[in-house]
Amino acid sequence: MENLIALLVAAPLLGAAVLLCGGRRLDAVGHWIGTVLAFVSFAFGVILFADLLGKDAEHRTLMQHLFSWVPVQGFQADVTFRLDQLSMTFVLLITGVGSLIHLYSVGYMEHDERRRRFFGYLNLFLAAMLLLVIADNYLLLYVGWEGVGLASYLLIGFWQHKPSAATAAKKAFLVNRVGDMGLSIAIMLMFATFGTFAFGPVFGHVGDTSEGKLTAIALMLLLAACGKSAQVPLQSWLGDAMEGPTPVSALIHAATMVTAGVYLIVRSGAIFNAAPNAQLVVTVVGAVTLLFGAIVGCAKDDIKKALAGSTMSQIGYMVLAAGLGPIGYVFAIMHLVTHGFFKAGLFLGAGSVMHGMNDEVDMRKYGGLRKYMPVTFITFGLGYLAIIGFPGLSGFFSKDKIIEAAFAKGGTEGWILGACALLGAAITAFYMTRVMLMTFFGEERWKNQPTRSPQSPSAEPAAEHHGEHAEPHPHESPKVMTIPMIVLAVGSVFGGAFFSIGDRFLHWLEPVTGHSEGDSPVSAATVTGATMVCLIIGVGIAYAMYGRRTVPSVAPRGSLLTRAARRDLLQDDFNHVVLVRGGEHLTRSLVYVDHTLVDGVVNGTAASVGGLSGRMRRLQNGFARSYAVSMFGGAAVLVAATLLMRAV
Amino acid sequence: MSFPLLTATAVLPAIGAIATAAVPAARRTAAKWLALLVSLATLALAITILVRFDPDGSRYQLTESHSWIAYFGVRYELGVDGIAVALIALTALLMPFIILAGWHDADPLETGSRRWRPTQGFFALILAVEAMVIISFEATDVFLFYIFFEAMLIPMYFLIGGFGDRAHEHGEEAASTQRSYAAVKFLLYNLIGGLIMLAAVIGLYVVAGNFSLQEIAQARANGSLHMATSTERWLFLGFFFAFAVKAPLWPLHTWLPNAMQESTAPVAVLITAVVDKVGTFAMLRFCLQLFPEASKWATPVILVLALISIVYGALLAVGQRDIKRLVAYASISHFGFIILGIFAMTSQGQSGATLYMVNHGISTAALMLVAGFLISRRGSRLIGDYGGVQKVAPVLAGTFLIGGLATLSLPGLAPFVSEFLVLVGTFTRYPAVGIIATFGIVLAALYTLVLYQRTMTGPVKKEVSAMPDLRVRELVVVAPLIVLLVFLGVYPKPVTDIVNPAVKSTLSDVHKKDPKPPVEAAK
Amino acid sequence: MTAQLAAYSTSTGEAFQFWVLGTVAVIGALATVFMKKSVHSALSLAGTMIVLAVFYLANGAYFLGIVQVVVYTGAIMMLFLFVVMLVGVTAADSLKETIKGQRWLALLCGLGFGVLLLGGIGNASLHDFNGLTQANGNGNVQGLAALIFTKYVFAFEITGALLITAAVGAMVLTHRERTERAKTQRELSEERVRQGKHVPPLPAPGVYARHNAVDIAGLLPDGTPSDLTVSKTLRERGQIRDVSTEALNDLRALEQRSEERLERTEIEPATFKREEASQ
Amino acid sequence: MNPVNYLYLAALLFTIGATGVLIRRNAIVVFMCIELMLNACNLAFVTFSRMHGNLDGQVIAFFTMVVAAAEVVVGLAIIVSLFRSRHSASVDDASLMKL
Repeated sequence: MENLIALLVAAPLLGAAVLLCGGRRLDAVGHWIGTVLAFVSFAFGVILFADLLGKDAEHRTLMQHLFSWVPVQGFQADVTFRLDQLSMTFVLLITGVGSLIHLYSVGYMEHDERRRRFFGYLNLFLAAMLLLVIADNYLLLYVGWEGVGLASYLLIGFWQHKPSAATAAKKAFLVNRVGDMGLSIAIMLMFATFGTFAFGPVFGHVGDTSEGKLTAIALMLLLAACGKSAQVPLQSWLGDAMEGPTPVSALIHAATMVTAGVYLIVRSGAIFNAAPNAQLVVTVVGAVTLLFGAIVGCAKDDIKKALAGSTMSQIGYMVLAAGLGPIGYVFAIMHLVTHGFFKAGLFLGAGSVMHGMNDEVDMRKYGGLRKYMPVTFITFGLGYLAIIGFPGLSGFFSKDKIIEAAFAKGGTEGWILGACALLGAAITAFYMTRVMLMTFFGEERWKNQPTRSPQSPSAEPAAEHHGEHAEPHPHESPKVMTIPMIVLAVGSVFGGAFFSIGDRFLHWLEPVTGHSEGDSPVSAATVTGATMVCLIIGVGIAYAMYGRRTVPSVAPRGSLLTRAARRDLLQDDFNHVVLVRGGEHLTRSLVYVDHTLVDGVVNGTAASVGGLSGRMRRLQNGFARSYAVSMFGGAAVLVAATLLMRAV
Repeated sequence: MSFPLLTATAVLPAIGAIATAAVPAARRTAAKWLALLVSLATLALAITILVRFDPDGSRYQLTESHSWIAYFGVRYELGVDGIAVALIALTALLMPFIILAGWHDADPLETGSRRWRPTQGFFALILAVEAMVIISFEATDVFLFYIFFEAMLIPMYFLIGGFGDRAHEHGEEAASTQRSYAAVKFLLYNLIGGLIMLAAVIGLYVVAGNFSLQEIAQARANGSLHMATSTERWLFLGFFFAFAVKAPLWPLHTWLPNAMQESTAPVAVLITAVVDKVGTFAMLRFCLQLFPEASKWATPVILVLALISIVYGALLAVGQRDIKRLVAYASISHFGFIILGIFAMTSQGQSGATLYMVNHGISTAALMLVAGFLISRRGSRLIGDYGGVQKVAPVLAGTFLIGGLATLSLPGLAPFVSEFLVLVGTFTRYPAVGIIATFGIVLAALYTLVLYQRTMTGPVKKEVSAMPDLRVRELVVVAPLIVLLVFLGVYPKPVTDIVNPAVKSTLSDVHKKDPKPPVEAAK
Repeated sequence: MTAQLAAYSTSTGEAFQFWVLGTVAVIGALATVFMKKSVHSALSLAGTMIVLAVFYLANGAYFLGIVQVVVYTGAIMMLFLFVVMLVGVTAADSLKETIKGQRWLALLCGLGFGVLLLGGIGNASLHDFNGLTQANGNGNVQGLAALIFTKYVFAFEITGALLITAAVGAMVLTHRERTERAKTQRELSEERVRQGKHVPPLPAPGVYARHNAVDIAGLLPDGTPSDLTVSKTLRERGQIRDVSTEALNDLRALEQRSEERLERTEIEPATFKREEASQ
Repeated sequence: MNPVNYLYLAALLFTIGATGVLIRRNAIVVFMCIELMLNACNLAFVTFSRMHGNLDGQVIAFFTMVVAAAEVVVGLAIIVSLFRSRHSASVDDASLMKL
């Protein structure tokens, strides 16, 4: 049974290889190959899941040792897979959602002549992501970690002819690289401390080392997590990442990859538990990002960017939970899974809307679409209810638990964190309602005006086939696209309930992550109540602003905060001024230095030698007689020398 | 006396060079094929060495020893340890690709220019370089090594100065002047280094009385040959300077960008992937074995210089406008990593460094050769002249991207393993140095991706709109390299197994042990 | 009998001869160097060589002495003179130095070298003179021949080859192949007509009965000489003798005498001077 | 009188010749000075042969003469052709060795 684990990765990897090396002859069937292989991988996942369920809770860990990867004296890195409950959860999420989105893409990318390559990249992503979650040591995890980074780079920049896309891709990869630096330093620290970086031994010996070292390791891991999961201060890439095709945004930048950071923290729970300071930092990062993302989400008119903001903030919730230690690990993962469902659903819905609206992304040019694309409307609506935590839907359960846990941290920070979480819930409700209203309700602002507003030029080749500047005629998307949306909607409706009724999810994960009930100063009921209140407030405000009044199709100037939020709270400007400009100046001056100083010294000596010889050249005046004189003088000197020799 | 395998491996390309040069001018193609066949035969011999070499056997194997200049005690002594075997294999492996990639680089120019490119000469010189490089990897006699270490410069000089890119933005005249400047610069730098080394070699002879690496090393080890501290340090500096110029180490690096920029892509690969390796290899074999104490004494300075090389090279690479210069500065950064690994004096560091030499050879070859194909299509080396190539020539762009990813050492590709080993090896002994060096990987991503974005993505420039995709010959060159990159990235064990014992004995020469982790968690 | 004496010390006769002729030789050498005209240099060199020939004889090298006279003074020096003639006898080159400091350097080196050389000979131990008595026993020439054709035969052959080569080389260097056909008289005359100057043939030189040498310019009606009448080579070397004045002076002298005869009034004597001749 | 004086004379002549070579510009005169030097050598040779009482010195002197003859022939030929090409026999005019 263990041997199946490798096949989880192998299937999509094979797909990637075949599709990317296959050449044009596979264009016709490429997308189906990719999709089938994704489903195959999912099937393996299910089989393994069944196998795990067969075992009793303590022995639900499958190990597979493939081969010794990098053996150098003390440094032993093996290719070993570990499949326990935590990995299993992710495997199912990744392969499940992944397969659905493959299916969706078949329709969405229909008109793209490079569809084959798109599926190749998607498969590559699946393989890397699976490798990430089933790796048994940090170095192998690092491979998957960078692998998903590469895949997301390729997919964000899939429409490379758009400079914006290429830039966004580069930005994403670079910011991630900064995070990866953290990961690699963490691995080095582990090796220097433990002499190994395999999960088992490291976690086993956490007790034997100083807290300082552990804190350092933990912070480095956190840096990595921030990079991958778009947490403050490394969040700036996620918004731009929406340049990629919508399925990519759904799969990579909502459901799976961006949650890798959470996985890393939860997986390294043993280390974090032993480093409380680091945990505090984690929670702070989570809380800040939670609010940050939410605020950004409120200001964006680009539907995908708004959703991106919400993703950021939802992951903030997870990180916050993960930072709470054993109290929160399980809920972090749970929220991660449910979020995977509804956020993927929302993105697919958004994609479907764009598909029907000539790839218009500006919500101010939507409106009243509910009667034109009913399926999309319903699925999107369910996702919406789920994310704002409408009672009974999945978001309600998972988010509520996290807020409880936040309060349960105890002490002042418990209160602060809890407050942040509540506030976040309110804002979430606000901006999601805003999205919902602006898209599906109100009067139809897209009537009698050409879409494709110049400031958001989305050159998705899909668009080039229906006329560019024609007035859009919204239509429902094909079955191949709607079915995945429906499935995900179902998941987002019942997932939460299914998990938390009887604490199924808790019992499932506990053996890996451990769990402890913190003593919450406020009862669960109060928390739930508070959440409901926030929810209502948020929805109410949103309705007042966007449901009652008509939405202007050109964005009003807005308050200072709004304008800042539209610019991602000036994060990018900061980066631009400090990093980019500074870097450019630095490199330019260095180039100058290299040319003048380092090289100049050498050339200077060369020049001086040249000058000297030039002066020497004057002696060669070309007159045979003066040469003769020197010759004669030389002869005289020789005679003198010989005589002296004789004399001595 | 068994079959002198090592001699054969070095002599075969030498004979090949002469034969190629002797091919009549009209039969150009014949010369090319001859050169290719010779390089393949050499590869076969190198593989035989690889097979015959027993990692767990004695340190130096397949040794040959004949008296040469008895008066000076100079002997013709050959022998290979794991490190040398790996590098010989690399050299022999790259040669066929270099020759194949340079297939048309030396054809006589039909249009305009009066400069006649002697094709035979081009390939003969390449083979000559191969012969000399291989023998300097094999030589265990300091004098013998020195001779070929220096002789290498002559064919390289003609390769750099004689053959440049077909087209040049400032026209043929400017091109030739810049070429000769680069060639002379290359020659001067390395000659000066070599002269200083010669002084050190003579000094060594005065102190030790013979040139045999093994004898001297043994004598040093068992204390029968005692050197005054100052003497040892001076000799070490003499040797190290030459190797640092060749490597090249900051601030002795400025010859490399010019040389790589002006020479054709295959020659550039020859410089950075093959010839420069002799420098780093020699640090490992001669500096550490002959002068262990001095090496330890000099370590701090060298580490700092290596760090500067890493960051500085990367930053300059970001600032370049010329594709080849960019690659050159990237190589400088990578050589910084190699030297860092060597002088970290840990088994991870040195195994990593050796592995790095091999991987860097392959990855740079892949990137540079593809860049060469690109340049030969557009006739310009300036990054700004490209754009949107990805849409026109996807395969070319893809291979270029893979080469770039290898250069930024993406996990799963070969360079990652070596780079990480070097970093870990450095970190365990000098944490601060390790962390600073880690910034190199971010910068690497920066310059690689900027290069890719500016050349390959974005709207299609009209100059490149008619650009043909990779031809079969070019694909034959690139594909194997990429396969190799992936394979060594996933399964580097074969190489490490060969290298590890050699590294272990080198470390024992300098009396260094890996630092023990405080917590013994490794089973 | 000279041979006997030549053995150890030298006769007073030889001493006397040495001091006299030695002085001559040195003077000749100096003259060779410092004479303005190369002809004079050549002649003084010849003198020195003859002196040396005598010294050879005195030193018992009879064969060499003769050879010296015959070959050097006879052949080589003649060769020199011949070339000097070719280049121009009267062409005197100034001894003014053009290269800065050359002369002083030269004199310094020469002085130093000479002093060193003399000093070297001075403190070399050269006392035992075993003369050429038995060496020249059966004739100096035979002795030389014996050596040349046995011991030095190889060198001898080589020098033979050298001589031949030299001869050929000289020919190669000096002989000039005519590249284009020489112009016939007709063509020349046509050319003259076409150019329109000197249409008639050039006037002949030496129009006087008294001097009809080629280097005397014919006189124009006004008594001034015309260089055209002298051949080109001489003109280039500036070797034109001008007799116009003396002709006029003669005329005047004639008139004067006739005046005296006829007791006419004094006429001023012949004091015609031509303003500086055209050269 | 001691025959060594011949050697002194030879030395003197040689020096004079050498100096002449250096200070004269006229190629022919330079040549003559060289001949003078050769003759000085010959005198020395002859004297030496008298000293050592064998004829080898004279043989050498004889060879010297032959070589001198050859040299003069070629040299004069050169001078003549030089004079033809650039109507002067001055060695300074042929100063083409300057860069």
